[in-house]
Amino acid sequence: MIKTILGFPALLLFATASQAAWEVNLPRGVTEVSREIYDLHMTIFWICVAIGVVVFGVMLWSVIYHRKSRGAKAHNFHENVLVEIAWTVVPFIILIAMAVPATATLIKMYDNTEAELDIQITGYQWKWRYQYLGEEIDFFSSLSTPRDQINNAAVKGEHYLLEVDNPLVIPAGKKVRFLLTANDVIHSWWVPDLAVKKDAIPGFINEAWTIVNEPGVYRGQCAELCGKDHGFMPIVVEVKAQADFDAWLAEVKQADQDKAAEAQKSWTLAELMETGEEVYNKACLACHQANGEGIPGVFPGLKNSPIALGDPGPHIDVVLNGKQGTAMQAFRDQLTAVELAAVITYERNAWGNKVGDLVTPAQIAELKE
Amino acid sequence: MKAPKENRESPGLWSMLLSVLAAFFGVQTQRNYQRDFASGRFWPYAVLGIVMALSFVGLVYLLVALVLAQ
Amino acid sequence: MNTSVAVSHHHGPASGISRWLFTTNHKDIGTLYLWFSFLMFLTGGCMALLIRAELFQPGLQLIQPDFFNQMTTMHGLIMVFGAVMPAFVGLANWMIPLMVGAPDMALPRMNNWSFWILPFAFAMMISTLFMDGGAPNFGWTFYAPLSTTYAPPSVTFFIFAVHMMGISSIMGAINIIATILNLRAPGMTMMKLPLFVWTWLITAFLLIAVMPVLAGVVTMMLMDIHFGTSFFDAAGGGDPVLFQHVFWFFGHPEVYIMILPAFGIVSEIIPTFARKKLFGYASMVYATASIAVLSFVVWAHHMFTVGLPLAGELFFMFATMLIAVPTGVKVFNWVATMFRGSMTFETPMLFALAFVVLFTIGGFSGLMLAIAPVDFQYHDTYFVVAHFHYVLVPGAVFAIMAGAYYWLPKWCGNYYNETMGKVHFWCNFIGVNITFFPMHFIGLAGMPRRIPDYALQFADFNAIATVGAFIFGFSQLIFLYNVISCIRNSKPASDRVWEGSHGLEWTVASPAPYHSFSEPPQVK
Amino acid sequence: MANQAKHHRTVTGLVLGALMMFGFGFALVPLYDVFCEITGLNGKVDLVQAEPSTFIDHSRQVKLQMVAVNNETMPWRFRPVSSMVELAPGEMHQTAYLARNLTEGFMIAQAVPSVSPSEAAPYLEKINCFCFERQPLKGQEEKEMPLVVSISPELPEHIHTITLSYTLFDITPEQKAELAGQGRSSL
Repeated sequence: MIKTILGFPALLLFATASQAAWEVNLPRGVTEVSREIYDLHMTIFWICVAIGVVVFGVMLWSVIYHRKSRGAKAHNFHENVLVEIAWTVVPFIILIAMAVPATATLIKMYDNTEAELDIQITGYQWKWRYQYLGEEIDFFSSLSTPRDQINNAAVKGEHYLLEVDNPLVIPAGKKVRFLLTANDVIHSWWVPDLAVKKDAIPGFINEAWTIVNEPGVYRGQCAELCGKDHGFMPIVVEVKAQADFDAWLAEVKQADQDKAAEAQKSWTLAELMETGEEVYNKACLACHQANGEGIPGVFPGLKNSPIALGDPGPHIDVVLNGKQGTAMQAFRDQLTAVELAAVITYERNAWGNKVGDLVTPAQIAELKE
Repeated sequence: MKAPKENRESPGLWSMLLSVLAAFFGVQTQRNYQRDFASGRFWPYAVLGIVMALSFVGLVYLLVALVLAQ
Repeated sequence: MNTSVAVSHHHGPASGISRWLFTTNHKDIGTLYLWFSFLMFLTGGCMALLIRAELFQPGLQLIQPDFFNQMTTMHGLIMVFGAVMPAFVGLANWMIPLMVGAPDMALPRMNNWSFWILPFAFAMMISTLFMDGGAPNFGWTFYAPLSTTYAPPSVTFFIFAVHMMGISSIMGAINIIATILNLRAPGMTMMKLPLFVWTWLITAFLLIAVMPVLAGVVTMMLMDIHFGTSFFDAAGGGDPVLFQHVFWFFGHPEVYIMILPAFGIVSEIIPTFARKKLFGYASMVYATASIAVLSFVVWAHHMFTVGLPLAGELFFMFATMLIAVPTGVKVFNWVATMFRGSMTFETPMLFALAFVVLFTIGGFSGLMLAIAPVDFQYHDTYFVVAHFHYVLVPGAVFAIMAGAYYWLPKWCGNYYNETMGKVHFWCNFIGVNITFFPMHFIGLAGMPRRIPDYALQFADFNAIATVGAFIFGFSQLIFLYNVISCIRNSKPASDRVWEGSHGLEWTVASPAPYHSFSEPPQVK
Repeated sequence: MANQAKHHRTVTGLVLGALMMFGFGFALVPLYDVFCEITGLNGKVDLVQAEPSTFIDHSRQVKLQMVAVNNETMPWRFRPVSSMVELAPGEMHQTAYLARNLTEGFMIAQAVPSVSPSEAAPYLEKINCFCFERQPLKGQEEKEMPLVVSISPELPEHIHTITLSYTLFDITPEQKAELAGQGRSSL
């Protein structure tokens, strides 16, 4: 009995000291707010440890010395108002002392002074969408950990489940304001190193802000249960110095123009089929399966499906606008015109659906415009 | 099956208020406890408890407004 | 539990199944509640083992994410509404009439009905696992719109199951209040009520105040899903955050409903084995009453990151910190009761001491969570999971086990095997800490709640937690074996059972006769 | 005997208490709406027409950002005409949102406004807003939906930027009924 009671506080102390691979504590983070939160956390933690040591110490003492087996006689005191008042007032004062810095930090977290950059973050079922207000930049950021690693068919990478295809890029040293909302259910946008966590609620807009001085890559996850792949919609924030950020902005805008130009280029069936297969494996395989047969009763198959073999109009409409009342999402905003044209062409000519016609990116671009 | 001391007039409003406050604080003497329960009437304490809870809410809200004012 | 019964002059228990189906005897109904709660504890426990087995290693090994969500949801619901609450009602049914000198509960037939609703409610709830679209997968807190627009079709069965559990709890609470207020033996004034009876009286008032609000929120969900209203659907002018406010208005008093009876049990056990009266009895009663009232004004500390205005965050932070005081000081009362006592350490005392130590650790992490700015880092991570498991598993469940070991000799007339009881305790104590203490670390390090797979930096502590979960899970079989062997054939118990026992329940014979206190006892 | 009468009184009191709390659960809904109006909790903006204010405070400029969000069921193109404007509190601002029904079928939409920071919600007055009534659009049809807003001069000093967001929801009747019927599930 004694060893366990004695061992316990020691484990508590040891736990916070070791910073080895066994991540045991909050990150100090890279923003002023996250460091203040870290300090508050350590302060209240040490207060609790101190009270714990006192209370458990007295209890341990009593357990050892006031035993019947040691002949201890039970004393007959069962009320002492002064002692009770003392041990009520002391925690009271400690809490008030703790409330003052906590209030200051909370007020600082709610300060909505001018921000240089506003980014609208929309939570989707199981990916994030970032739109830079004032700039024509709008992209989706979804998990890029390959399926094989998740199903233990391949070795797990260093940033397993915390890596995305298009990270959110923000300038260092500037105040960035996030406008959070959701497309379907409640999500929560959380990056531990920035100490930013805010719920994204469909139909409402929430705001959060951060100023990150040190450039670097900071990873986080969705922190509110949002359905099947709640654990698979990570957040990666890349903080770049102002110059690099401007370069990145220009590069992204240039890439958008190239994509638009590329859509006008004429594509052959073979080229579309090749790109189409890539896009299919990334976006459609999870439900319609690799063999294109879907899961009977749950996800419809595409192999010799009337829509895939019929005239392209309804096929394009389903892929672009999704289907009400089912899990089929609208991919209009999630893929580029080239990717949409390629995947539709692939679906019409794969697994024995030999339709032979091809849908050109230009057709899709005009619809998607 | 009431206690024989039923007819003693119940403790004054002030002492009832004090013991409700003591309850919020979490400390109470056996003597007051006996006196409170001798009166046998339960609902004045319940009403006072709710009134005190609402005033506690008001008090904390005032504190918040004060804090936000500066 | 086929209690061997002393011959009582008029009708003893009926024989066979009809004894248990139509019983209006508070002892039999208490036994039914306790066995049902233990069955639910094992069912919910298996789901927990499935969750922990999946989380043993990074990667998806055993189950798919959607089934994982179903398991976390059902684990929460079954443990809260099926294991912890019925166990407390079972202990109340057994002990309150004995403690206040009443012949039986005030409304025996309603008592039977409030038990027999539960097996059907949980049969319906568990049957959702086999429906197409699967069982509810939106967490035991069932936030909208995940639980309304995006819910599997089985959500309707979930709603009716929650209605039935609510009705059962309300009827149980009405029964307990009527018994305590009206059926006390002469001389057993309110001033002499044992603390277990006091905490249950206050819990019963809490139940009657909040279970209807839970019924209200699930009815609103039902109307949103089937009758086209939009309480929680932004499209029709509703608001998903409204759901969270109404749910947590029920939610926070609910967590006190799950811990106040545990305070009562521990306040009965420690004085017995310390051979010393409870320290500050009056303070304990008043503090419990104030906790109940104040628990209604702090609900939004569960929602610090939802986007409350600054004034709201500050209000709920201050209110939550203030009400932590009356709850915290009760621990000092237990320690003061032990101080300068003359203690022995039988199994109930071991569980009670573990309750005091580990529940206080859960209380400390609760205090840390009350600090709103830091809660932005803690919210919805495994730090919160560690907090509420510390206050629920070594809190409520250890107190229930302590109560079971403490009163088992009185129920079935025999002593349980003491060494086996100690083995069960130590397996539980070690299992609970190995399972839930590492969760503090992975929560602080950034692992969110309710995810079926995690990044590599959380791998090691998750593996340890899973090992602990299996130790804790399988050690319950020791408890089962000990209880059954105690009923069947072990050393007969004396009437007072424990040297330091105090209270009316020890004045009746062991095992307690089928009808006790037919003539009210004289309480000096 | 005496107990039955006492039980009767206790039980009726408690049952009434339980029924009252059930009603209180439902009363929380209007209570919540009133609470949102006062504090602007969650950026909930009142959907009632505000009359234009007379006094214009030229001493400061407030940045009004306009943002558009499509809910999952909404395959429309929905975008503000101008995404950002500098306004003096009290000044009336005329703008619009573009909506185009990209599907083949007839649809009806409902726009739901929300303001951030939520503290500013009570001070954003909508003189005319397309969110006041439902917006029907035939397949491939496009229209400009008018919006006239003004920021009340009592806006607290420390607020410089207000973001007004509209989320577009699909409330086409037969979908609503069919959706409600089988409780849509997304696996």
